[in-house]
Amino acid sequence: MERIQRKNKVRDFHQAKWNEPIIFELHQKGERGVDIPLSDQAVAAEVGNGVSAIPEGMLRKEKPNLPEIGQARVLRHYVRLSQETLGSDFNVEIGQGTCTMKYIPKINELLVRNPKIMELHPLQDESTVQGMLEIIYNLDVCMREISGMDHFSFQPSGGTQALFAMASIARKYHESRGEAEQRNEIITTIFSHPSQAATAAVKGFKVITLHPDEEGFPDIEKLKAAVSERTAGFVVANPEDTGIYNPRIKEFTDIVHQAGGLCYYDQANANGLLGITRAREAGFDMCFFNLHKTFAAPHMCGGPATGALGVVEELKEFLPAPIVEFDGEKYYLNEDLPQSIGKVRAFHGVAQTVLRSYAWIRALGPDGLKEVAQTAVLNNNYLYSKIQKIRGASAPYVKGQRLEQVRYSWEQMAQETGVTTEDVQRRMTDFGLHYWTSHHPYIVPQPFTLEPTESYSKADLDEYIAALEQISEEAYENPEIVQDAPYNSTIHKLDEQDFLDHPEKWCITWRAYQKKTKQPERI
Amino acid sequence: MERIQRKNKVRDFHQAKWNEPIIFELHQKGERGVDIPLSDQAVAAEVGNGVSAIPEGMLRKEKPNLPEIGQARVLRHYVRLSQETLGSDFNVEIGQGTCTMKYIPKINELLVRNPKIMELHPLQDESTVQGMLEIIYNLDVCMREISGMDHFSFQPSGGTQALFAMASIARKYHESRGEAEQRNEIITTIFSHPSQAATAAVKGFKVITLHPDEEGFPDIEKLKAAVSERTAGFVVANPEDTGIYNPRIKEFTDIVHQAGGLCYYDQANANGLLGITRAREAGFDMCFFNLHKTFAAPHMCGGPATGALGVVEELKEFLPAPIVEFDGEKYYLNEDLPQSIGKVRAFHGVAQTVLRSYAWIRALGPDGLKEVAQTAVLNNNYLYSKIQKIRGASAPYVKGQRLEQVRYSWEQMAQETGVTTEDVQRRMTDFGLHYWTSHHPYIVPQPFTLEPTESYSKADLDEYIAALEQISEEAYENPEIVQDAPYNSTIHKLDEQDFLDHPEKWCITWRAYQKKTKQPERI
Amino acid sequence: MKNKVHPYIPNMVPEVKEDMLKEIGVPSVMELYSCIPEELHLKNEMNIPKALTEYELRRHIEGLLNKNVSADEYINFLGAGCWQHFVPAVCDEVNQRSEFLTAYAGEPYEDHGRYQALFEYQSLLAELVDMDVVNVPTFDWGQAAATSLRMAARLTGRKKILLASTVAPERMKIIVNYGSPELDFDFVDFEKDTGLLDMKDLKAKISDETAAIYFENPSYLGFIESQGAEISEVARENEALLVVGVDPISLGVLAPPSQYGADIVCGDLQPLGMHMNYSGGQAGFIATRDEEKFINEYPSRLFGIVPTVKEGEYGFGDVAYDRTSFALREKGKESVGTQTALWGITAGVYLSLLGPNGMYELGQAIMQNSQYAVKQLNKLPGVKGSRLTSPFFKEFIIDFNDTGLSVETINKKLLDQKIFGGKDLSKEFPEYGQSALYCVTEVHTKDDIDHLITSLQEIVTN
Amino acid sequence: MKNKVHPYIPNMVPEVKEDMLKEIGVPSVMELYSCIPEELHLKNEMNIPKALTEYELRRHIEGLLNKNVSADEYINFLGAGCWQHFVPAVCDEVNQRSEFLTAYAGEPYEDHGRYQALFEYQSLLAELVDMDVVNVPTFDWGQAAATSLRMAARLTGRKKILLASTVAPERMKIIVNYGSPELDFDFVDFEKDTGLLDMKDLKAKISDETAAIYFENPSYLGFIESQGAEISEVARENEALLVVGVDPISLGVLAPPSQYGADIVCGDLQPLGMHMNYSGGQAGFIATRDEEKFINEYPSRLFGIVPTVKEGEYGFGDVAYDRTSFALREKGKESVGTQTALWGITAGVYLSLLGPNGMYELGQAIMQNSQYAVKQLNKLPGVKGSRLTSPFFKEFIIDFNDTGLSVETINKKLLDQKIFGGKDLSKEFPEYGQSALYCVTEVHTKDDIDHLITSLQEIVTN
Ligand SMILES: Cc1ncc(COP(=O)(O)O)c(C=O)c1O
Ligand SMILES: Cc1ncc(COP(=O)(O)O)c(C=O)c1O
Repeated sequence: MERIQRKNKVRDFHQAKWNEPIIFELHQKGERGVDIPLSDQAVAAEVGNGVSAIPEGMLRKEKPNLPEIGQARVLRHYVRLSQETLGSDFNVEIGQGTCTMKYIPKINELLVRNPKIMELHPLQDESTVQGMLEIIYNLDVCMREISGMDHFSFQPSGGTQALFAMASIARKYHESRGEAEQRNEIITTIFSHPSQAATAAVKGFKVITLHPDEEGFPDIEKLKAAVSERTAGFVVANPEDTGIYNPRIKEFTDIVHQAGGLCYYDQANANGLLGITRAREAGFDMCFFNLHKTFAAPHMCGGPATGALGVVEELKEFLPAPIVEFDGEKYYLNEDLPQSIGKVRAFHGVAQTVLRSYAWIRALGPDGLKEVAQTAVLNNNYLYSKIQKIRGASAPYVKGQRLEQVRYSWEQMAQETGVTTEDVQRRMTDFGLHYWTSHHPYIVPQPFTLEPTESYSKADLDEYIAALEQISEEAYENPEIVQDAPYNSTIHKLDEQDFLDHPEKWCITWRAYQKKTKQPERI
Repeated sequence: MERIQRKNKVRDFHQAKWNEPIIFELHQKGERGVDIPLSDQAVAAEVGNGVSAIPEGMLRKEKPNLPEIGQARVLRHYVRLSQETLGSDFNVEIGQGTCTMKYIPKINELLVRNPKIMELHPLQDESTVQGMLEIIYNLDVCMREISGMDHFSFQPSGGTQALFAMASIARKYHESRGEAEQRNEIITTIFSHPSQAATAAVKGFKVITLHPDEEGFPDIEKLKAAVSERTAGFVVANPEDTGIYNPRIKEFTDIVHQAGGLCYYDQANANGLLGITRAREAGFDMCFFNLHKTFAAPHMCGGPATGALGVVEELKEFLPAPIVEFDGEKYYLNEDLPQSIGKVRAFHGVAQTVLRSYAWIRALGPDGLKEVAQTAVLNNNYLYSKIQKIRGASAPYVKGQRLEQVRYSWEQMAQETGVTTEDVQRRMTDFGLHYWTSHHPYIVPQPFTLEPTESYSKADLDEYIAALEQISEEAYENPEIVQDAPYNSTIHKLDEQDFLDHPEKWCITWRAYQKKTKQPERI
Repeated sequence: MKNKVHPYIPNMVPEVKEDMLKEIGVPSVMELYSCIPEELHLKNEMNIPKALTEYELRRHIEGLLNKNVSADEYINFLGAGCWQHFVPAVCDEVNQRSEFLTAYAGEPYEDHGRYQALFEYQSLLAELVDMDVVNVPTFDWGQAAATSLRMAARLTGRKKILLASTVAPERMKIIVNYGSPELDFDFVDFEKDTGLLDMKDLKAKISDETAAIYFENPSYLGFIESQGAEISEVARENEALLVVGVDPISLGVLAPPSQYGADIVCGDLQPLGMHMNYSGGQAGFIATRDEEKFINEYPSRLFGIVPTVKEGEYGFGDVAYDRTSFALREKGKESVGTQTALWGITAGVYLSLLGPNGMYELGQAIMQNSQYAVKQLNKLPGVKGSRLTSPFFKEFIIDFNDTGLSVETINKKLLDQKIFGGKDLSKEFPEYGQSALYCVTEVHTKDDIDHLITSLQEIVTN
Repeated sequence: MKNKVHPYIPNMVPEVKEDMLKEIGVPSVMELYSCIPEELHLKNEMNIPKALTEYELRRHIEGLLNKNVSADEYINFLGAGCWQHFVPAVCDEVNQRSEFLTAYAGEPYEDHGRYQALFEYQSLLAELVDMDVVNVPTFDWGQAAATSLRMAARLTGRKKILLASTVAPERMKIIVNYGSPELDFDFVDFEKDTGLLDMKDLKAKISDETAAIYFENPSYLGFIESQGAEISEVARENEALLVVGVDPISLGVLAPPSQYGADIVCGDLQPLGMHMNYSGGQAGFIATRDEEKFINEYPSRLFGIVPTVKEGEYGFGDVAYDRTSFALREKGKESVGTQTALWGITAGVYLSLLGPNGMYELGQAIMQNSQYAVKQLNKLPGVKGSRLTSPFFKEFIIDFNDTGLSVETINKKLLDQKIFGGKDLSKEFPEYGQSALYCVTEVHTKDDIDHLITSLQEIVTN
């Protein structure tokens, strides 16, 4: 036997490609995917056909134009589509900086499939959900330790909703002090997540966006200039998207407080900070954590999720109700929050996520959480060091000082070769890797943001780096390779033209596509 | 928007390709995949380190040379390998004739993941497993109806083991009549599964194999010539691998009975017969069904599985013990089978399979089971009709008369183009389809056996046919395309040389490979 | 065992750390934190229990969960915004596939499957609601309704919203919170005996400042609002938009709001294949006509189909991305982020499985079962099976006033019979006194309902 | 509803059937059955209950399962061939992946992943047992032992097998059934107080007709057979082969039999990541040296690594396929068919997760816990915590003779305490009277053991 030589630096990869039709094309009249439980014959005998009770005009005349497909074919379609989706279980998912893609422990998935959570109704008597309430309460207690806040609500079902809830609290808070009209500005920074600005605007605030100084730090002078008696609040991530930690953060929050504003902290991604530093000491009144980021709940193609919202004692009564409390004997739902903003989401939020994050914290313990942070920062700085050595790549702003992520730039490579960050993005998929550019606006030109988290080994990081190196080489030697990518992905380069931006061309549903391409609409 | 033209007759497919290293190559000293629960400190305080109790010479000196890998990486490795495996959930799995690949209902998988079966110990007190015993008993009762037999054992964990159990019963039966020495021959047919012959031989029988007549029917004259006072039994499938049903089967079993032999029926695959015709009426004393074939238990890469073994009343006492019985109040394990062959497998066999098949039967009911059979036969005959029209393909033997599968031949194509059935096999994977040649020996030259079962729609069958047509065209136009295939599979054509058949070259484990390629053995 | 490498953190291996620190050029990891001022460093260890191994964790969490009683152990008649329906096993199989479970925001290339599945979801739900555009799911019905109303306000340039007073109180809170301070809400009365919108009051309150009218159908109180066309007429006369919230599982038998004039339809996907999950199954949808002005007001992602450079390939991408807050921050339409995509995929699987006939049969079975329950309830002394006289879909108000018992008492006693009684309405709708909102669906067998009846019989006659 | 199309049978659609019949050229499906003689056609409908919908099925089956009490609800001390161990969630995730679940006998191309996973399983187990060849798994330990002994007989050309009398009685039945009539079995005595093989008896019984000696380590009765090297010596002197059965989970701490002279090692994979499944978790393995003569006697499939035509690709295929019954029918080595491949893959995942240190710690935790249990048991009046004086691994015989109670009585009372007591040995090993085989592993917490002790205390003192 001769040894099989494996010399590839990058992975010899091809993604599953099934070229599946659209589900409507699988229609065969008469097939059935599942039988539903019909009423007992005795029931039908009592009440007749049931639908005859529907008032005039409210009966659906034609059945919905859904496809009819046997069960096996439906399943086959969707499992094939699943293989065409690069879940983080499958790849070295460090190319989605700010999203804190980490290992999703399988034990947690097993736990949330327990019918004793899956089949709970949110209005069940408290006596029948003591276990669930205890889990929620326990997570609250852990979160308090991690943040220094005094109370948590798990109702917000994502970071954006948590930001919205915090903006709502800010408004309500100022309302309670009779300053609602006057305090109508929220200050944020350009390297903070777009939802900070967007949710403030939804809540009717004027948004003031601070740009960084030359080194990439939030500019304290600009903050000073921005605050006033109109300041309702200040919201910021720290580190911001750049990965740069603002060491003067306490001064920032002091300035805002002096101006009468509230400070709320976007800790969606707190992965580099667990056990290291907390919202409270930095002077924040509120913060939130994305359980689907830092706390290892899966991203699920984009939710359901949880933005765990913590506040200091003084703001407790503003939280969306109910919150879970413990009276020494039993856990209960406290609806009695006199200044509550009301609700942001139905009932209690996403209980599965709460369970998963609680399980994750218990699997790590206090030491483990700190190791998470430290290793995330170690991994990030290793990558940072390596990537700056790649031809055409750079990391703008101050040297060093990066915690858990870095915003990089291909500006030089783009200028020298014409290969853009979007080209690199497509090419990366040829190696089985995901790569995200960055949030808009592209203040850093040709940006990409990497965040390796604690979940990836050095070998994993090296594989990712090798792919970037190879692409840089290709860009300098034969840019078309990169520009025409991908080749090994499920599909080839989109032929976008204006199909996505022109009202006569976009097709957001199959029926719209059928109409616009002049096909019969009913299957 | 212009309509996207999809003209491919065959699927534009590529299988997932991850090019994963061997698991040992992922070793990083110090990493851990999982922490196991250590003993309580109080326990350790009581008993010390535990392993010091191991007697001299029995302590392992060096830890096993297993790799050390973090949990995420282990998972990633195996889920990637899973995507490189074409499970029947993913394809039109009709190319594995005789294996009865059918839809595996997801509800059944959900049911077997219930801890109330997963976490049962086989020796639990009967009072604590009444539900499990009832399921086993209920399946027994259904099987009796389907076969006409009187008792079933679910201990055999595969068709081969059921065949072995039946050979064991045949021996024990003749032993009980003092004829064990004399009756030492088992008669089978060449188109029956190899395990029929093989298990008879394991049980010490001489095997007599009948070849078919010109039309492909088992030859009754040959049977008459074969039976004698040495005949212990006759085992056969009907239909055999060819899909041809032997209409004179009752005459066959009569002949064997007259000679004093037992008749046992290989109904591994009874898919075309459910509710149509039964073992009892055809004169058999025993039969078995592969629950993992006809009764929709998944194949699991090749087991665990169940060969459900049924016997007529007179043979009950020979069954492997225990069997489940019902005393009108409770279910119990009957160990009292005085002539029992003993055991073929630990405890009670594979309980999950029993549950799955019971659930499947209950999901279909008597009408549904009959529809299964009829549709399987319809699908097969449709395929049969279509395939005979493909250039170079044929279906040897009598016209028509095929039930659930057909053995076809590419003899003509091979002669005319040099493209063999193995070439076709590899090429089929390029279209996301699996294709099996056939059991050895290749009595039908260049064989392939297709069995479409009831699970596949006409559209599915047409897709499979189109792929065969395309390959036939390629073979006639450009045979290398077929011969050098695959191209879209996870890997390319094996470079077998004699790597698999030469003792100095074969490597059955990584450590053997390391040795034979002169690498360090310990990681 | 401070230094044992954790299974989730491979690079805790000291030698590897060493190597990496060398590459970085710092002596220790804590050095990398030097940017954080000393006074902000947490001095104490967090007061969180020590790490558990996987097995210990499993026992711990299962021990907690075992303190719960689930709706498949007891018979559950709670609905009120979260409903127990049959979930086909294929739905769970698909949404538990680890590819879908762990994917996030990949591109049209490596996440082609996710894009296609969500495009198909949009397309399937579009058929159910009979509209041409559906968004990638949002948080839940309440938030979807709020966004629909904000869209209406932007579309009309008006700020006043008329809400039916029968809108679910919980959703009302979400709507008001999401709507304020931008929108002004006013509430339209309803007829106490039917639940139907008070058309007189509506006409009195609507004006040329009204952006939209919003009601729900089937309503929170279960009845079917039969005046859809008239309400729509009133809206049209005032150039206001009609926004209707709907339980999509009713649409196999009930007319979709688009067919009686709704401009925007919203609702919750939870019934379409999601387990209740103590409210973790909620997901909102919004549907409109395929008109540029509507599309431009969606805050959500909208996936569209496009060709690729290779003939025969379907590709997908974001339609009109530049309207979103991802593109424009506070200048985008409202906000977007992680929402409930996996439930959208699941709802697509559900609709693919049920098809037109399944949806019809399901609607029928629900109506038969719930009508049967009411009929039996009416036989109980002092119990009015349905307080409202209008036809209902799966929910209805049981009026216990004449039994002299409070809903609270009744529910406590039902619990002893392993029944979760309906939601106590006495706080939310005091006009109905001691009444409760019950939900009966296809999951209830005749035996289940009969058990409720017998138990109530016992309770009200003792 | 005879004609409703079943979700599992797409081609029940009448129009499709019609079309297909036309292609075939017959008027009806039953025509295709004309080859079956009329008298063999089943005349009556099968007496099987009518079809259930998925939801009804789920309630039916779950209703049945709810009559069971599982070993994670009670505390379980049963072992005796099926053992409760910690199963990492990743094992379940991998073996529930629908690709692995539904694959069967594909080729090295489309099933590359299956081949690689099984090759890796072989390789990982090879390290654990310290041998160079391991097969694709067979049915279970008993059958693997039987095959190992048949291999030994073919290798030596002899027919006599010497079995330790402590071999598990259940396995003995399998071995004897699989072995007869080809092999002759004889049984070697054991020392009653230690369980160890009676070397004198062994020497008396062995001869130049002996093909193999077989014993198990740790034995069925739990003790560690410490005379491995001596037994091996005796085998060698008589040119017989030594076959040893082993519980692989012990091999993190116990020496693998190859290291004390075993020629063939076999055992059960169930402890390595398989749930008990009422005995559905069993899977057998066989391991040998990499010698042609051994390989040629395996009936099982053996996957080997090979290059492909593309540089850098690993490929896999069947080694020496021509020895199998697939290739040669009755002339092949014994028989092969569907066995337990998925459990092989799972065991590979398990070993990859635990690694060398996990396997060591696991062995240690088991030994500590079981020693602790024995120590506490010894304190109970009339109870001998371990009847045997030899060291044991995870199982041990509790001797209740002096309590005056039967094991049956004790176990019934333990059941009231939510404990599954150990296996009653009074029938299988009457020499030990009222004794029971208990199993303690890493799944037992100190509390679990203490609960056993307290409960037994109660039982034996009342
Ligand atoms: C820093 C930061 N803030 C806010 C968000 C928004 O969170 P979500 O996507 O859950 O709405 C994210 C995630 O993208 C984030 O990284
Ligand atoms: C007709 C027939 N008999 C026997 C067998 C053997 O069954 P198993 O693979 O379960 O051992 C099979 C399956 O391959 C078969 O199709």
